[in-house]
Amino acid sequence: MHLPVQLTWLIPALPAVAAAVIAAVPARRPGLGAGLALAALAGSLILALLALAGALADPAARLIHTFTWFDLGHGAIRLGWLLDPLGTLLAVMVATVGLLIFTFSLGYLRDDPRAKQFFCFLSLFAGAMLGLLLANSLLLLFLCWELVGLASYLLIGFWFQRPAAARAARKAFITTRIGDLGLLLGLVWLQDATGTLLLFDGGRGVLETEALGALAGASTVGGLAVSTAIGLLLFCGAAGKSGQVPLHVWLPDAMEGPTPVSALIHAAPMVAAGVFLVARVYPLLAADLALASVPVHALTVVATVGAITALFGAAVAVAQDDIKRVLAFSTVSQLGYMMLAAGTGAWTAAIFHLLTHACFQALLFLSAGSVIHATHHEQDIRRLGGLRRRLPVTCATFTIGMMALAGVPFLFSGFWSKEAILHAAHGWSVSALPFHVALAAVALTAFYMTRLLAEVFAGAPRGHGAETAHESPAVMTIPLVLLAAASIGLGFLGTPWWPWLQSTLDPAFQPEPGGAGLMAVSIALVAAGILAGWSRYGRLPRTSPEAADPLARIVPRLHRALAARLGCDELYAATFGRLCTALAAATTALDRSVWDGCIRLLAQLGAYTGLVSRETDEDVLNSGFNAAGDGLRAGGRAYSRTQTGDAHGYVWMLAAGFVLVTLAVLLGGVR
Amino acid sequence: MTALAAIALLTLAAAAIALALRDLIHSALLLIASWVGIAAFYLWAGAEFVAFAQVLIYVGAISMVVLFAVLLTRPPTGPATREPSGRAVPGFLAGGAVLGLLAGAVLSSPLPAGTGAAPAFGVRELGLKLLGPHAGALLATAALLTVALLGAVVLAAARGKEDAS
Amino acid sequence: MSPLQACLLFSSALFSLGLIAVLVRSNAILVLLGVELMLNAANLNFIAFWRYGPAPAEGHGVVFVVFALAVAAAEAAVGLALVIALHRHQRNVRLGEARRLRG
Amino acid sequence: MNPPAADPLAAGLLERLPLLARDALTGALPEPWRWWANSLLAILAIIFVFSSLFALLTLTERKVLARVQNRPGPNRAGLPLTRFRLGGLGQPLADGIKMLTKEDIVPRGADPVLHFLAPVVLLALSLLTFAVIPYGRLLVPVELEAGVLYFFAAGAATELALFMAGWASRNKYSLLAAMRALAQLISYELPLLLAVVPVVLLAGSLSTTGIVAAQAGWDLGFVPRWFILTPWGLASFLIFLTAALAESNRSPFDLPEAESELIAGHLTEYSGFKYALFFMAEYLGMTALAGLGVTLFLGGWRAPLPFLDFVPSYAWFGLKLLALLFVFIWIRATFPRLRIDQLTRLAWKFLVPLALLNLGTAALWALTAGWSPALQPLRWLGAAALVAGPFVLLGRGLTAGLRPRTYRFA
Repeated sequence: MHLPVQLTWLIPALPAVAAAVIAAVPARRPGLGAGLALAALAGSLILALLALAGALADPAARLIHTFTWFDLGHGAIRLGWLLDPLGTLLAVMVATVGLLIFTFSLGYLRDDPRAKQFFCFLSLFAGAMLGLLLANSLLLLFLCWELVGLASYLLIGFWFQRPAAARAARKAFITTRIGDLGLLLGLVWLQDATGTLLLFDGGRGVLETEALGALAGASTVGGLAVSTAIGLLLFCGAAGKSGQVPLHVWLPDAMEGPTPVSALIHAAPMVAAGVFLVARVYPLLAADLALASVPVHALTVVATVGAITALFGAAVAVAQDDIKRVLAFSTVSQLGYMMLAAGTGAWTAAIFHLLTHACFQALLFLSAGSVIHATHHEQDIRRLGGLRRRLPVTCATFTIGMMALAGVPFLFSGFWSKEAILHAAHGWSVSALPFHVALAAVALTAFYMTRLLAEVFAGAPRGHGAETAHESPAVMTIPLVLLAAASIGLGFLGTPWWPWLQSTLDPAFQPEPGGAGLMAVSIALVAAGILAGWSRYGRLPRTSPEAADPLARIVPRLHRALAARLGCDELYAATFGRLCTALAAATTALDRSVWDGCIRLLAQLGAYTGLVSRETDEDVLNSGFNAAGDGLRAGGRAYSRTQTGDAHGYVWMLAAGFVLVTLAVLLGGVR
Repeated sequence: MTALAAIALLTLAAAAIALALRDLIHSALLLIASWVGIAAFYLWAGAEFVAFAQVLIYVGAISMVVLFAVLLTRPPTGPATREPSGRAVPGFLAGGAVLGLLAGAVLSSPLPAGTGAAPAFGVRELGLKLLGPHAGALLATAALLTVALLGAVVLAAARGKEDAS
Repeated sequence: MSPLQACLLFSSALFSLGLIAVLVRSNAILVLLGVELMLNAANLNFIAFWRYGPAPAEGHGVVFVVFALAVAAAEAAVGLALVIALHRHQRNVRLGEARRLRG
Repeated sequence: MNPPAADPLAAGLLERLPLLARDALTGALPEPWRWWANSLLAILAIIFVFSSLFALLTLTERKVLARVQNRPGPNRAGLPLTRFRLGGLGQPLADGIKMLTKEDIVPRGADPVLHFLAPVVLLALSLLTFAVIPYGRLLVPVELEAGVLYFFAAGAATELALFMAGWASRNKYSLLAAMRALAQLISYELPLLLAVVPVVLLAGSLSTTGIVAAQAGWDLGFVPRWFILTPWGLASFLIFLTAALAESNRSPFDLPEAESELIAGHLTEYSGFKYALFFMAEYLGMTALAGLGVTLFLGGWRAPLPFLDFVPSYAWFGLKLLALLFVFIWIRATFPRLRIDQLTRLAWKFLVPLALLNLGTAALWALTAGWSPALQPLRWLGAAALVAGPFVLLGRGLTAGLRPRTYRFA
């Protein structure tokens, strides 16, 4: 049984409608809202599974359904749905992980009075995300993209009474908007260049040969191919959403939201949107590969940005003390990996890593959430410790997640997807640098994850929260266990010996031989990272919250720089922020002096005119009116004297009038 | 004609005496008698429904309201003060002038000469007229009556500060 | 003298009586009754013209009188309520003393 | 009398008997005189018949009340100057002689003219109402197109007589009673009229004979088509009965002459023959209202079953009238008197809304007259629900919050 493509709209519509309904249900019945959200998302999951089955039945065939949104002067704006393995696979992933996160939220937000709104926002987020994945039109995709941004803004700022949360929400919104500006410009240019925004339209879509050839053939400023320019603009949006380096600053701050939101945003759905966009428009990005004379290829930029992000995230994560912040930077790092993979041509590897990363990162975040929930919102790893006995289930699942993220060989999914990416980077013809950067990041990842695990679970409790911790309820641990299982199992979908996923996503995929040596290198690096981490943090657990970090003792200056996240925020504040302030000041000055002066001059003129007019009025015109008014008043006073208030008098007047009128009629000869 | 003369004479006499009497109750009762006379005139003219309606409304309803008003507004002590007679002569003069004018007009005007036969306009025809061409006016009258009823209640029931008794 | 003229004279006399009452009497109730009498005189005219008019089958006069009766009832109710209100304000119902509306 | 349009010869001999008797008396007179004589005869007949009925009614009332109160009642006076007592049948005669021979007292401060006029006007108006009631198939004193309106116009004027009586007596109890009577009569005039309007609506006529004609015929071959046998008709009849009790100052609505509160109300300063006239007018008014009720709701002079048609119609009318009068007496013997606030509340909060709703029900009934026989049960059920529902709801509202009164200091 397959989902007819005409009914694709149901998948995003179910959660979206649920969001609307939840907004309307009374706030004192949060259970109702949560149940609605869960039911709607479960329905979406079932439909997405059906759609996936339909897409997998013939991976090469793209099921599309387009419809007219509205008619415009020169033609109709058409939107559409697309069912292909890429979109449906991710839709299943989003729905599954989302369902688990929803379930987890049931326990996490049980006591929150605004839980209803939370589930409303979650449903809106899920609906928008699903729509984004299944759209066959860049315009529809953009609409959903912005809805996702709105929902993430609402979710990050869910605890808006905390100034930090409100600030983080604003930051996330504005930072991603910068990327979205590029995306929007790219869309406009694309529409202008090709006349359509449909991805696939029976040969006329923007991702099909005809349009791609035209785009790659034309050139624009600086010798760039049009396709390169548009691709880079689109990549701006992807970078903003996926937290690539210049625009990554919002991602760690988004930790201020409730932990399920962190999981939702960082692990699976939202940040995946950027990678998904790159994968989706990969043909466009890759259109200029055949051109030799262009200054830069779009994919080279993508790969470079990805490599920088991967290393940056891993390095900064080493020195963070907030459990969620460590995980956030690990997300940044992993997203860098994915971009690197896409940039080096292995977008299937990127999606593979996206899937596995979604599972283990969600697992890590939710486990962290479980820890935070159990320790009464203690997030500082220096105050945690010794939780392995108090939270056995969480400890086990967190360890599995950590191993998957670190790339512990063979059993864990992260290993295989990371291997695929390294393989692709190794084989990239343009430069070997990204490959080496990625290898360094692998070691760093193993190191900081070992540190995190040791700090949180090993040793003795170092704070009140950790001392009184107790395991979370089943509604929270069951999703953890399920995610842990997925973190292990998903990796076997894309091993070098059986690359099912890759060949499903890309029918032209050909596995490259000779990965064994590379695999050995990466295993060695992982082992080194873990050993280093264990020797520094696990062997001699921290004893008090105030004790200095071992790394800080060795390389204090580097540690300080890393802890300050290499000063990105400060840099932005010093540059862009200062620039904006200066611009605003300049504008104000302009306003005050120049424009105000003009307006004051005009006002003076007006006042003079008014003065002259008043003089004319009072001396010339008014005298006549005054005379008339005096006359009226006198007349009125005279007439009011006849109003004696005596009813009889009135009747007398009536009678007299009657007699007069009758006489007039009789004598006047009105016959 | 004799019947008409008798009716007119009785009615006018009742009205004239009513307006001359000092006792308000007697005046009111005599006026009611003159209303009955008018009803008799209607009956004589063949307007049966209007005649009974006149009795029902004037004798049955308005007279009650008048009598109530008289009883409620009686001066607290002693007989009614004398009418100021200064207005009497001009009043009668004016009334006479109006009567003269009207009579002159009636007698000098060319009046339509009807058949004189009793018109075939019974209750059924009246009902059809009322609910047919005049349905709007009927509704308006109903609204007017309702408003008047409410207004009368409000006016008569309003209790000001000065009403201490 | 035709019957119509007789009827009209009758109504004229009634009207004049009502007018005299309104002009001469100072008691508000009697003034009101005088007005009622004038109204009745008008009704009388309607019936007379209906009876001896050109189209008695149309029944305009009767219909008019029916409406006039309803309006008269309303008028009497409101008028007498006013009289009672007047009595409450000045302890008597002499019209000549009700001069608060003096301009 | 003016014979109705029906062919007198078609009726039986018994049916035509009154007309034959009249013609035997006046047949010899020339035409214009004969009309006058016939009218006079009818007036005399009405006065005679209903005066006798009044006399008998007073006796019946006393006897019935006595029976209800488990005592014999008047049983002494019989045929005068003989030993035949006839179960007290002579009591009315004795009463009449007593009344006529009593001194006629007029209080010093009273208004003598009005004091005299009040009972006369009252009796005259009461007698006037009898003119339009069809007593039999051929016995209609005056056929008026607006007969029902005439009845109420004449009835409305009785209030005036009551007021005159109360005012002219120059007695505070009398005046208070007159005011009470006016309030009561005006209050109950409305439900009385509103109860009649549905009948007029369904019969399509304001004339009493027309209304009786509208109740002709039989349902299922034997059920008479009287208006009381329809849901709205029953409701109308009950409202009419209640309002009629109040209009005729009968117990339980006899506040204007409540002996325990107002001595005897407007009758306080009356004695002798004037008192007798009041008494008579009251009973005549009650009888007239009962006659109107018979005409409007109980099919008038019509026989209750088809095969009983051979009995003269005026006999049926008389039987129904007596039955209704008996109900009046029965009610007087059963119910205690209402307080003035209960009285007005009953009228304005219960009877008037109910009558208005009933008017709507009747309108629906008229609109659904064309329904097929299969739908008739539905029509009946719907109308019954429309009648019973408001009755229950309004009744509940009327009695809400009312408990038996407890007198702390009594």
